Amino acid sequence: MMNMFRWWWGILLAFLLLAVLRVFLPLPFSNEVIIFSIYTMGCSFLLGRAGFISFGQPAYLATGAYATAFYLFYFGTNPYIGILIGILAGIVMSLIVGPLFVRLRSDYFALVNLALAVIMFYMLQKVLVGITKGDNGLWFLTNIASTPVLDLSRPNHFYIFAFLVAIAVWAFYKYLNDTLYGACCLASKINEDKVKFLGYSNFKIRLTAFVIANTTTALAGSLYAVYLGFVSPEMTSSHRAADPVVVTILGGVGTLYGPIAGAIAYTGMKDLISGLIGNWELVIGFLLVFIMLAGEKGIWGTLEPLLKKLLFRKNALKSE
Amino acid sequence: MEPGMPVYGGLMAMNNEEILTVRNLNVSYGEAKVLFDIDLGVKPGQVVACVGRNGAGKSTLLKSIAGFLKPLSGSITCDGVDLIGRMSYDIAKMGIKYIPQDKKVFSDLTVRENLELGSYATKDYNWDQVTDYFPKLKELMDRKAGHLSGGERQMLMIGRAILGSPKVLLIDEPTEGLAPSIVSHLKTVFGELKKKSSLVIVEQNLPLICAISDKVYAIKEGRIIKELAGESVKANICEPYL
Amino acid sequence: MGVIFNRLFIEDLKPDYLNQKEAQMKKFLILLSILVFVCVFGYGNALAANPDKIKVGILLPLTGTFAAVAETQKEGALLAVEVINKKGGLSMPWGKVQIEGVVADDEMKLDVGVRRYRYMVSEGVKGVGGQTWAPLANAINAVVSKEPMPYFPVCVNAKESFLKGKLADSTFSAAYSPWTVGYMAGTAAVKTLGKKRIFFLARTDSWGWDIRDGVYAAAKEFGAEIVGYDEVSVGTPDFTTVLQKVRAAKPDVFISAQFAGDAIALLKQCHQMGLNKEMTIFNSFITNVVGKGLPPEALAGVYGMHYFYYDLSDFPDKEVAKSAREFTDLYRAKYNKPPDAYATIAYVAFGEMFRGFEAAKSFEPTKVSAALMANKGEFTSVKGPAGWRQDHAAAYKYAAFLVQGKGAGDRKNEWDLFKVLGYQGGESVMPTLKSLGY
Amino acid sequence: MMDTQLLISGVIFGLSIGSIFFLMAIGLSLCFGLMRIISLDQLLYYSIGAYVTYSISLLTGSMWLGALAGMVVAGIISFGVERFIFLRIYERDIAFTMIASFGVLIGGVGVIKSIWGVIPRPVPIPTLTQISILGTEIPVYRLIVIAISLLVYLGIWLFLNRTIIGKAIRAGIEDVEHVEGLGINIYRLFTTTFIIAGTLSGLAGGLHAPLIMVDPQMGLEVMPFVFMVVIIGGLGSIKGTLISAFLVGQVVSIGSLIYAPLAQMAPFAIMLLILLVKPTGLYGSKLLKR
Amino acid sequence: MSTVSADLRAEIIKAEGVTKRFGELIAVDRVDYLLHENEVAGIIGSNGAGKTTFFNLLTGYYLPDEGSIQYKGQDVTRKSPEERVAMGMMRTFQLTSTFDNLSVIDNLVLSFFRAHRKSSLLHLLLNTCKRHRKDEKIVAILETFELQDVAERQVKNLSLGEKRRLEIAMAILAEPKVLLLDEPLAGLADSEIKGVLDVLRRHVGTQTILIVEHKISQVEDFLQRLTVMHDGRIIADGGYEECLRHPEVRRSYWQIEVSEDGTGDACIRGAHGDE
Repeated sequence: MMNMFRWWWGILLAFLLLAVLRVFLPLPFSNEVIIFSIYTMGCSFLLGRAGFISFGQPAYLATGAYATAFYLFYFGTNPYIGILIGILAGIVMSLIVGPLFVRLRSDYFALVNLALAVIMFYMLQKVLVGITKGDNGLWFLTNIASTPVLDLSRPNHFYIFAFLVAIAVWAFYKYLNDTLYGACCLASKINEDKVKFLGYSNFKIRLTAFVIANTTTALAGSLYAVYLGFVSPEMTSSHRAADPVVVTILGGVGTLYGPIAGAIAYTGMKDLISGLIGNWELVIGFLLVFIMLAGEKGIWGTLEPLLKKLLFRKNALKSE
Repeated sequence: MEPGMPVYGGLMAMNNEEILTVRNLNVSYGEAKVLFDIDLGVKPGQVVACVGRNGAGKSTLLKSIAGFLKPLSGSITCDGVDLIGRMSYDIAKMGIKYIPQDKKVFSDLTVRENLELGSYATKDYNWDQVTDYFPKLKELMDRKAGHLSGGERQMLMIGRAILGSPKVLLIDEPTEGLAPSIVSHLKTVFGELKKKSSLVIVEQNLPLICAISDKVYAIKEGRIIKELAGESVKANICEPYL
Repeated sequence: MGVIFNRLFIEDLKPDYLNQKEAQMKKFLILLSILVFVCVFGYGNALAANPDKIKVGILLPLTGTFAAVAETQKEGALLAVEVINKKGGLSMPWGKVQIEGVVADDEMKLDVGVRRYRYMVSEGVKGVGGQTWAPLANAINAVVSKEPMPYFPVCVNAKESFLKGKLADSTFSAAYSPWTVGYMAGTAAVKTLGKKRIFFLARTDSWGWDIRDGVYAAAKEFGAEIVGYDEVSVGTPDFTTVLQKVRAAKPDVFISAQFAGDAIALLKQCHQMGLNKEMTIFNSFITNVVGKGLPPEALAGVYGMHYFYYDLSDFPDKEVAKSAREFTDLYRAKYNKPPDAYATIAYVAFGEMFRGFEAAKSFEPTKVSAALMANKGEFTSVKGPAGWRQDHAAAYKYAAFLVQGKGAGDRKNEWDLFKVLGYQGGESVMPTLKSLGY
Repeated sequence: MMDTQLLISGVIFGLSIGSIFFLMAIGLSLCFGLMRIISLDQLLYYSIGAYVTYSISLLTGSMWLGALAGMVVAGIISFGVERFIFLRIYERDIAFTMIASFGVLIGGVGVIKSIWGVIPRPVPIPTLTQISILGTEIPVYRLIVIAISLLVYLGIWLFLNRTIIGKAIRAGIEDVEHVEGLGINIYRLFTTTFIIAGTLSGLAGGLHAPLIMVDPQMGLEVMPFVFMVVIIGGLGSIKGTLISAFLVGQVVSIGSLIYAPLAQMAPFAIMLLILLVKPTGLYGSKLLKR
Repeated sequence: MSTVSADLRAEIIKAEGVTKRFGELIAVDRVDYLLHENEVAGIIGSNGAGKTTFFNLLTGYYLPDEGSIQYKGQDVTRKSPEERVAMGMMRTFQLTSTFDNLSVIDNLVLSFFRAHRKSSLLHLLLNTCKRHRKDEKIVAILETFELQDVAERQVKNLSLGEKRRLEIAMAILAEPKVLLLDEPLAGLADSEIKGVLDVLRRHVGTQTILIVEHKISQVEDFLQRLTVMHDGRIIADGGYEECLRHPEVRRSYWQIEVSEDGTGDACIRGAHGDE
């Protein structure tokens, strides 16, 4: 009980920030940040815990998004079922490709995933054009039925839902990091041999990490699909392949708050700069370089000690 | 620089026979400290051996001298020149060559090309010294180094390091995994080499060490626990420190 | 705050914390309720009902493949805003209302586009126009049909989106569907130019397929044969292999459905391969951006349909020639160059949006929609009479002009790119309302 | 279904596309092999090469002069980037250098946009002559591109096998610490390699410019293909890069003769297959941890 | 168990004709080896004698080119390390091999959990590390190896000796049937060596222990059996004194001692550590 209780404090603080953001920032931004954080959490887990860097996350995003989209476009109207189907599709997809991919390491893993994303792109755009309608995409916003309590077809209700989902995902990863499995992942990341000789299977550990992370990504895809009411192959284009990795590293690899910090920073920078001056690429590009030059801890990694210092000192003063 | 520096320089001048001097060297990997206050001196023409168990920090010491690791504190000087903060290629160019224990030659290059690279930095193309020591390399000149046996690789590693007549050779476990005949060959070569350069050898083969070394440092858990010189360099005396 | 932070980062509890369990539970509940309160009721913006200044959104892919075209659209839209503001603003019952154009970049990405659109909505814009890439226009149209907003896509929307029930009540497409483009191109090629063997190169999306259907319909109607077909995706840099196939098929006319940068690349490569000498090249929907981007020799002799070519001085309908010149002068004064096709679409679209506001005497989407559709939806555009059809597509008397590219020798100035040979238009080039389900 | 004429021209076009890919991929491959960085900014030097070619050929009327200038400018810029950015972060994890290079790439695209604008620019083709090979008309320019890339291959081969710096680079691809231990300034090697890579990418851009439209996004368009070439060939292997570049070129070309959209997917499917069968690519050696 | 006889304990590991080649080098050459249940055995040999390679073959790190390895009468030649661990073999590494990015206690928890709890993924996912950190066995082993002060620290911040102790602790904690230790004493201070040996001694009689060591002099009273390897072959096998006096051992292993004939035990003692 006490454990659970303490947990909620952590979650609460992180997401209280987002809730506050909601008041000061426009809703679309908050929505985007939340979905993007979920998207990045998967990538961050994969990179920080299991040591896999993947440039093919959009493939799994699209898996979730399209599964949801197919359901909502062709079969049903209930967005919740759609999201469930998206999650299932994510699991199935990662179980299919996972056993092949997790044997590869490092850069090769990154690139086969990129290849998968590109193949996915062309599958959706060309090969399966009969059901995906190619570049036109599937639009089904008007198909989404209003549901009681939280009506996902309304952005402000969707925000609450996405918010709760994000809390759940975050808590899940927090829990996962504390489990033996989380420890196994870290162990397998740096010392495969020892893991083997302790009797654990590297393959299983990695496959599970792959499935968990990519299912999270698929969940983010489903949320995108429901939120936008629309999917198109563009979401898997190779131009966007680096996005989650960039955000992960920007936020701070392997930290739980990193994805949120990264998503806020990246989306914020893009929207802000894009609004102020047209040429956002220039600023973002050089900002990225600067951040990489400044340190490898990312935003949260840099912020955390500062915050700690600040808050602890205050705390100390108060108690004196 | 601190005011005491010239005095130290004076000290150096007094000790000018010492070609390589390590003082109070502390090295760490991450937060784990590996070497503690290492003092070590090598005089020209001396063979200095470092003995100790696996993980005692012997290789770390050599790597620190060669500039591959940045020490926490301490000084390393060669001929009065401070080595700390220099890039490792600079140190190698100054005549302190490090021969790692992995026996990795450039396998895609021929033996000749491997030697060329050894000559490149020092502009010393006199390969006779190499082939004098290791006549076998002469026949293997155009062979891809990847196809060499372990012993031949070690010969090549040493051969390409002695080009440019280095002042100090830092040799890490030269005989590890080599056949006895090659070990005895290397023993002779080291004996020859010490006429030109000083040698710092990290080795576990006590008979070899005892046969060639002038001084032995026993290292344990990152500290020098014993310094033996001259007559006392005997297997039975060294053994407890291994 | 510090306490909470302690709890976050310090794994082990201090014993005194344990004693405060209940107090913290209370705090927790308070925080949670604040959270829920914030989430549920934080949304909503109170804005004045009768403002004296409004914002309209201009949402275009200023980065990406279509950036060059989007730039011209932006200019057209801003010109339309400026024209109204110069007159003092919109004439609303409560007085003049100035307009501010809010420009944003949709990056040709769905999520980004929808997000930026929603930003605009939360900023309180009264109408939105934009998009160069049809799928994104569809996405925004879907949002509009949920949350009404006068929306004027300034791109060529997919034919499918005009099907009954797809387009939102408050969405008005100032351009027609690609089917019309294809039908006009096919008619011009077969009927006007008399070509009988057609090779068609589509793009792998609704734009390409709709144009294909239009061309095929025209070919069937006027008796031409399709001797070859292929498709490439948007952003293809190298068409040479496809052009090999075109050459091998030996058609009379090669009609392509490429747009903007793709069209430039295609026409340039056609020229390099010498296809211009072997057949007639017909780019179904051409713009000045394409003409300007090409070396003169590659443009020479290339046919195309042009939504609005600025130089209509030789055009038989003097009325249109006059309004075109006025518009061109206006545009030149601001941007020092003549208006391009898509700039004109944007200008027309935003002009209609403002006309809608004034006619409806309100910014209510439904009222604006009704006002625009009143009087059979007829309106006058810079390129002649036009009307909103039931499917919210604009039908023009002069839907597009048949133009032929000029070589270097024929050009009088740098913008003298095309020669106007004729036009297509009227109700007949549009898909029938019946076929769209009306 | 395909006649010989079509096939021949398809092969030639495939080779010329492959040549461009090859020129860009060498740089990526060498940079990866030696410095263990994934240098996405090569794609920027490609765009810069193309844009400079455009400007200079507009100014002087000679595309060849333009391509030369493009090479030089790309080389200089790559030198600057290496000096000010990569030199500081070589030791970092591969992901960081990659993100940094990604930053350079999109930042550079921003700069290009502010200098040259977003409108695609045409570069005139230097020669429109066509010659007949087995009854098929082949543009001479394409043949020249192929010839140049083969010459570059020869040059690079000679450089790597006959010059001492080249040998040092080859040695460094195997183990950079040992090279350093021999007293060779590896950072100078890194700089040299980076400039070579940048220059060749610039050349690729210059040569490609007349065949396509020069637009700010052009680097991003070819990115997946170049990557694929490097991966299929095996990181760090020049020969593998050449072969895989031509292979990919052929797949793109022949694929698009069959059905145009196939051109873009088929190579990726092949890459996936090759990687799953042989994870190190055709000629790659085992990835060594630095 | 056909080989069980009155005075011979049951075989637990049996290697027959095991050969491993690395290119031209024959690292292990047709080695036959028997390990009995609850026996404490040691392997010594000079650098490059093949003892570590042989050790790696036994534990499944390498697969032998020829020959077979049996565990409790079951052929495990091709079995993966995980399977061997599941059957009760546990090894340590010559160079300390711990998980540097985990805390000391989590390293132990990982080892403990695999051996004493179910190891399926589901169980890994359902159990937090924290829940097992206070397990009495872990607490006990922390005390035994004097690691309790650093229990919460990241392993990368430990000293080498501590890491080494941790690794042995991890192996012992798993309570395997066969404990295979590759140079467990390297890098430990004398007092630490004594401590480790004391711990190991407690397991004598209940566990099979195989130690590959340089420093035989420190484990001499501890080993029940000694095997000497040279050039990939076993040249002597038997009791401690018996082995050291074996002529083959004297000739090829303590080369220098043979030449200085008559210096006797002192010299042999002196050379114990010599590989």
